[in-house]
Amino acid sequence: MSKITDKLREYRVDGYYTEFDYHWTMTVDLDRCTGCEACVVACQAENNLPIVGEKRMRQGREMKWIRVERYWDGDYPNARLNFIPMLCQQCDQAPCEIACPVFATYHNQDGLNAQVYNRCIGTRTCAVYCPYEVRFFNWFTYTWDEPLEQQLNPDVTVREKGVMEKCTFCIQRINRAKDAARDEDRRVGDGEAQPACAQACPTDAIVFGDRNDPDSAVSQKMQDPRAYEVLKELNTAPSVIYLKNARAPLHAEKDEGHHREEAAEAHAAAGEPRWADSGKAAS
Amino acid sequence: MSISVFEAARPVFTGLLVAVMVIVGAFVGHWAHGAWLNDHTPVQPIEFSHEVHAGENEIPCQYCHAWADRSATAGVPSVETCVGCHKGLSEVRGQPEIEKLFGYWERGEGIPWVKVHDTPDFVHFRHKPHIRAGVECQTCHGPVEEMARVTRRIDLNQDLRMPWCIDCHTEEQVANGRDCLTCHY
Amino acid sequence: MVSRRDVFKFAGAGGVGVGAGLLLGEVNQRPLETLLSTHIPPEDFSPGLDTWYNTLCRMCPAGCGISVKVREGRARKIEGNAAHPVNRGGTCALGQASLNALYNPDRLRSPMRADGEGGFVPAPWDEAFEELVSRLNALEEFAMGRQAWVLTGGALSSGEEALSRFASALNARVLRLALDTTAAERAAAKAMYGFEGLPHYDIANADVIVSFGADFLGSWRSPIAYAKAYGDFRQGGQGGRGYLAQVEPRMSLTGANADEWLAAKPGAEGALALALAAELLRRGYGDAATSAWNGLSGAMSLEEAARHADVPAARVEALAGRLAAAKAPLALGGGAAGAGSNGTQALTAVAALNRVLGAAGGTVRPNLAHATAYSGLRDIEDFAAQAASGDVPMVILAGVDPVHDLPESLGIRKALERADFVVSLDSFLNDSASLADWVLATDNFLETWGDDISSPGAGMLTATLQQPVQKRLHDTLSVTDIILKLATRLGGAAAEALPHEDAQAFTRSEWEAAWESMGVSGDFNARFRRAQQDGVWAAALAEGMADELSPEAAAPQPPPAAEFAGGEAEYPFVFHPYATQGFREGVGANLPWMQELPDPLTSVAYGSWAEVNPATARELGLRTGDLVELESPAGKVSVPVVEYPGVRPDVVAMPLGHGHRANGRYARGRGANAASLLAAQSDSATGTLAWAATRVALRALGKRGRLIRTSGVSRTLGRQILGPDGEH
Amino acid sequence: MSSVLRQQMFDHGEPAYAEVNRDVIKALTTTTWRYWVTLGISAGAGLLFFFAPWIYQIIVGVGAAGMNRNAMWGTYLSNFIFWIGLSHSGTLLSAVLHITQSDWRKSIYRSAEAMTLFSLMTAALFVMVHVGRVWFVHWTFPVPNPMELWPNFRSPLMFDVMAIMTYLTASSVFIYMGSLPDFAAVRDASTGLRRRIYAILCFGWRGTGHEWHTLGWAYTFFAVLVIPLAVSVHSIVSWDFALSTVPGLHQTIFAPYFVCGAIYSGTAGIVTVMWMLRRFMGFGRYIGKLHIDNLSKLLLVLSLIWTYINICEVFTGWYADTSFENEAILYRIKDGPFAWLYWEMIFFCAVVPLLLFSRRIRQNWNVMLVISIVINIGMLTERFVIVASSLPRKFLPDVFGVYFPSLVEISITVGSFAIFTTLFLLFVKIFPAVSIYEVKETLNPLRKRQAPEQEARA
Repeated sequence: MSKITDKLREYRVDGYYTEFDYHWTMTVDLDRCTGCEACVVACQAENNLPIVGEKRMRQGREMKWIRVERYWDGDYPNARLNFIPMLCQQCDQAPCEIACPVFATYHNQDGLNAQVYNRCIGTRTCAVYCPYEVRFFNWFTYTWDEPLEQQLNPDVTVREKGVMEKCTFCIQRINRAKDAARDEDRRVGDGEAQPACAQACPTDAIVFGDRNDPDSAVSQKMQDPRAYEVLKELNTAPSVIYLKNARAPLHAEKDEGHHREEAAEAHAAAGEPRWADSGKAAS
Repeated sequence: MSISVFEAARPVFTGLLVAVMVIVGAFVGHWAHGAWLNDHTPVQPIEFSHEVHAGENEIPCQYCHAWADRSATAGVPSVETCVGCHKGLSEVRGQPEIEKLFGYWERGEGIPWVKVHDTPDFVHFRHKPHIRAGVECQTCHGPVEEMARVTRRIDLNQDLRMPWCIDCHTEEQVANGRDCLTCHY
Repeated sequence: MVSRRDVFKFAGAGGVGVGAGLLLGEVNQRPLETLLSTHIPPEDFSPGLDTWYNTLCRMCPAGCGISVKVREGRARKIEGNAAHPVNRGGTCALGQASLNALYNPDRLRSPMRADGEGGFVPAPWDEAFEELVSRLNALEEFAMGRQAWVLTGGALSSGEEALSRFASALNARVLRLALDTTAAERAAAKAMYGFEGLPHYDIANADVIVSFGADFLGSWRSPIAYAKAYGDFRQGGQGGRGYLAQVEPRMSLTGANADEWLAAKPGAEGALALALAAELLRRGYGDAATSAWNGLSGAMSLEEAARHADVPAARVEALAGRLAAAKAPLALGGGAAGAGSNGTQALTAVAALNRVLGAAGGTVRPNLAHATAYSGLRDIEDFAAQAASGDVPMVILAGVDPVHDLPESLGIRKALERADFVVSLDSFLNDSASLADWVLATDNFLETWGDDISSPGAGMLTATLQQPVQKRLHDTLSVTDIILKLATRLGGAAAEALPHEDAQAFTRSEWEAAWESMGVSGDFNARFRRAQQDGVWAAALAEGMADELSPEAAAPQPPPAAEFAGGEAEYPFVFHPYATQGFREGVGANLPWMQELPDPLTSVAYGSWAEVNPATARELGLRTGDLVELESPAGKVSVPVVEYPGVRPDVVAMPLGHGHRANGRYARGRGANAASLLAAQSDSATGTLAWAATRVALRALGKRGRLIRTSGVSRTLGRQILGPDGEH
Repeated sequence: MSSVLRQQMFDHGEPAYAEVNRDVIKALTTTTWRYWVTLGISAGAGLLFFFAPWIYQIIVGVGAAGMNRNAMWGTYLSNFIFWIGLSHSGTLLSAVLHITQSDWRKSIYRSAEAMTLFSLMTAALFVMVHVGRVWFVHWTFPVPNPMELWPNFRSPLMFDVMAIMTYLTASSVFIYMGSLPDFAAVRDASTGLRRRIYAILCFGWRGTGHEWHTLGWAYTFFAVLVIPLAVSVHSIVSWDFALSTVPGLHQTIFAPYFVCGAIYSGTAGIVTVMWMLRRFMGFGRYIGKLHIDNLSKLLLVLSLIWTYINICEVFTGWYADTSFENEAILYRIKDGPFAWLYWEMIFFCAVVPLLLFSRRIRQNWNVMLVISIVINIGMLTERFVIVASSLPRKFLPDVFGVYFPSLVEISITVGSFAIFTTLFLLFVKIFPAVSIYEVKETLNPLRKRQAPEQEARA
């Protein structure tokens, strides 16, 4: 017995879940974000996301590691649309990590929520547990119409059917930056590792860097009073920090009944399948 | 009316033994396949001898596999690299294998070498950090300079499988060397 | 104990096991892969390492600089060129997706000849050139005054220059086609700033912006340059957070990001702008020039204009107050506001507002690049009429798809059908190319040479060099290559005008000439190589290089009431077509990434839709996804509706760029073409197409349409998603 | 045991000892063509409806099912829970009744335990059907390996694997151990190959006092062991849901809710199976009024508990008054496309069982068959409703969706019943479906010696 406990102790690393080498963090300034979705396509290009096709889109099987969510506020003529890019929040207390029976998803020493495709057996529990719904399942082995496959990024695995995938904060770019830094025997500098979405963002709404470095751009951005975490009440300790849109409240004709009306609208939409014929289309 | 339990259970024991034999046999078969039947020594389009080039002539590995210390892949030399030397080596001209090389050269084609050491697509092995950390090429590829035709020696590197990587990373205490994301992404 | 039979059993079992093991090993064996060596590696070839080339994005006319990641000889990823002054490292979704065009499975792989039965067969280039040369020679000898026509998209580039020279050598007429408001904007700039071209707007340094229909974050002019500036305008710019008010009948991407959206009636934007200008003048604004306008006597009062535009007067009043208090105000005009029958007058009113605000010379600055002059409606009608009378011997389509992109009512389809000989220079068998006799497969822009002068630019003179980043994927040539080869084979005037060998040589000679004319000194080769490395050559505007804004302008005339094609009784809704960033007029339709990208505002993917106000939908008994028929005096289409809270109840909006009849598997048959509804209405001042001046009727078809939306419920339902205090 | 109770236990009067042997063994030895046809149909249906679509799904990917980006779990998981639930009555009930020395269990417990076993196996099949890469499913077992890769012991799914394996092992041992004397009885009553087979199956049981003593001791030991195990298994299954943050699933009441529901559906399943045994296997004599009455009372109690927990569930959600919970409840019971299923489930599982207050209904086998099937339909939909109405609507309204099962899923669901039936049909031909020796324990000792015909002869 003592042998076993000794062995277990050997595996335990103090501070594994609290102190990270690098603590990769992203800030998304919603005041700058215009909802243009350049990040979405940049991600698709960088990470070999499949083209799922019209039929599977209708079945609700789109794959976008980062997406832009849209929320309406108010009604015509005082309507307003809000955008919020949603991607894997790389939570430090990730609900998905406890779920995976085979450790295909776990937390690593860079504060990243890792997803190991070749370990995944596809129970999809992590996706069910994820409150941000940013985990995507390979329902099929997706193929590219020849010669579209020639654009695939050789640094990223093409996933097969039956495995879960999600945003990696462009780990291939982080690894590359770390490689370069190691050659020069130094730490990765601010801005050297940039995920595809942050690189593409035309308004510089997305900023990426190491939170452990107090001088990094993200550390500075996180000090902003507008900073918040989405669904903070779930206590997931996300590594994606949003900066609230600073727009003034909508013109004030907002009455008491407004909220009820909104809810009614949501319920009306509820009865409606999101995908016209998802039931039959699947087979 | 009494029946010996051993007598009665005889078929059970026989059955169990048969099952054990099947399982043991399967392991033996799988091992044997890996050891002898798996093509560790594929026939290459040109009978290129590392023994001659790297062994006798002592050409450094990275003379031809020039990208090993810079890139994820070591790369195979271009036809031009081969021809560059062989143009001046009149003593071996006319040998059939050398003529094959010049055949490729004249047709302007690349040589379709068969991969000997290969990792699956979900493994992102990078040569650069290993070369820079001082790992000898032979550690993974075996004594290539002694091979007339390159072979993958399973006894040496366990068929380039993950336990072998892990062992080395553990021993050498590679920073985050056992993190899955080091190789799998 | 162990019998002989048992021994056999065990041996047999062992054998079976070994067999199974061998089989398992065989199944598990990785297939042998080959590693093809290069023959002679290019200098910059290094396996496993990225090579980056700076070049130019040609997906839209904005002219952003891009860096293309090339691995093992293939372009893999497109990123913004951080050194480029226009986009400063940013890219849009469409630019990223241009790889889909390069590797598109439906791209033409060789020249195609019409087989006379509606199909096309591949043919060698020599045959194509022979046919074209004989046709062109015949044209010279037997045309009897009939002219060939060249249809092009138009851009400030050397490729366009080659095309123009070629056309003039052939004495052909050139049509530059686009659904655009450039003409109106140029006219307005001429009238108010005394300046030829499109001014540069300094959004980053403005503090209050009022935009009349200009979707500068979506599709207007140079969205990435403006988005970069917008980021600074919002946060981290001068003097805190800027205020943006958007005046348009349908909330565009810019409207969605605005602090305030004023749902003005279509066609009333100009009157509103002018009323604001008058109000500000009344409040004592304006300089010497505008004080001569006598307070804009013809303008409506603010209240009247608000009523006319159907927006709350109090909010317009407040907006005037904001503008009056602003340090660096800016008014923008464009989009549908400039595409009505009174478009030019409306944009002139907006420019007048800038004058009154003192923005001219401040946030509105001159710009060296002269924008393309697009052809007016009269020219297009001319073309159609000549074709109808059988007087068009030859049409060259240089990378444009007017049959899809422009209104059906202009008669371009008929004209192409009637023309004697049509050749299309394109990468895809698009709607226009499928009417051609020959389709010459062209390079993707990542495979060839070229350049672009950014217009409206980034406040400085910016020329972007385009270079091939990889070998040609198929047996193709660039448009410029084709023109040059034709010129050489034709001889005569054409060969004289275009003696260059290929696109690279032509681009070099153009740059050499341009630098010489500008007096840029130094070694040309070194400088050109430098431009090739940087992807861009940019220079601050030197004194005297650009026309200054004129200090004076005549008082603007109040815009006339907007006229629409179709009676209000018969066609109760104003039709509002708009270009999205992803599709523009149709360029994004054959890119799978664009088809799969949900529309930023409605989250619709794969197909098009019509936007109606929820109240209107309720009135008509429509729900999102119901199929409706839209009918205008020019045509009809059926599309599913989307209830969109950001559109006026009397307006139906629809995105352009969908509904291709050809153009590859991703585009064909998806959605409906909004352009086919547009009537041939023209801008009263410039004579260009007024593409936002059509009325439509809307009829429910009682069926559900094929509508794919990626969003479920677009309300936060009180959840704290957008920030700690709920929605605000 | 009182004679009144004994009267109720046996429908046509008490059998003699020899009769018990004869009746039970006859069910094993005489096989009609009807049996073979039924077996053929059910096995064929299992292949056609379960394995064929499953193989198709393995080839194309789990996309063959109707699940999508939001609803990552669907009928496979709800069916898994249903079958696990169905397994909960047999062994548990048998063990509880054994410990409390309720004699009426003795004629029904073996079939009930068999039901446990087979529904567990069916449930395990659903795990395999559910996962994306079934060929790697062995990674969930803690097998030592040179890569030092272990399963994640924090994962509720890992708990599941452990719990199910333990429960399966314990249940198999329990049923097998209890069958040893009966296997010996069959051995003794048969000849030839059958005799050899049962000689093996009974481990050479000779019926010595020592053997009986050991069996009794071991049986009780296992009975005590199995009870907490059974309770823990469905608690653990409920944690698959409850440990998530999904509104509508993240409930502390889920463990008792699932255990109660499991026993409920299991008991209903026992009633169905008992009816079948009476009707088709001729065990009517051994499974009588007392059994159906007791089982019905149990059902009634469980239905009331189940109803109470359902009310609690909705109440706590409503009391929390967060947008998440409110929307989840409203979607489940009012707005969602499966709201009608919710009310169907309430009607079937909470309203219909109220009929059981009537003794006449309780003791009417045919009516009870209908009610038990109705309850199980209700419980099947309960699991479906929980999964299908919670997952598509979690936290971010923008990604709200809808889930509908595909043809493949429906077919596999249907096929699973065929597989269960097939297994059970095989069981009744291998195991004595009614415990011979334990039924004898309940008989009047005075009738011990003779079978009726012997009596008549005497």
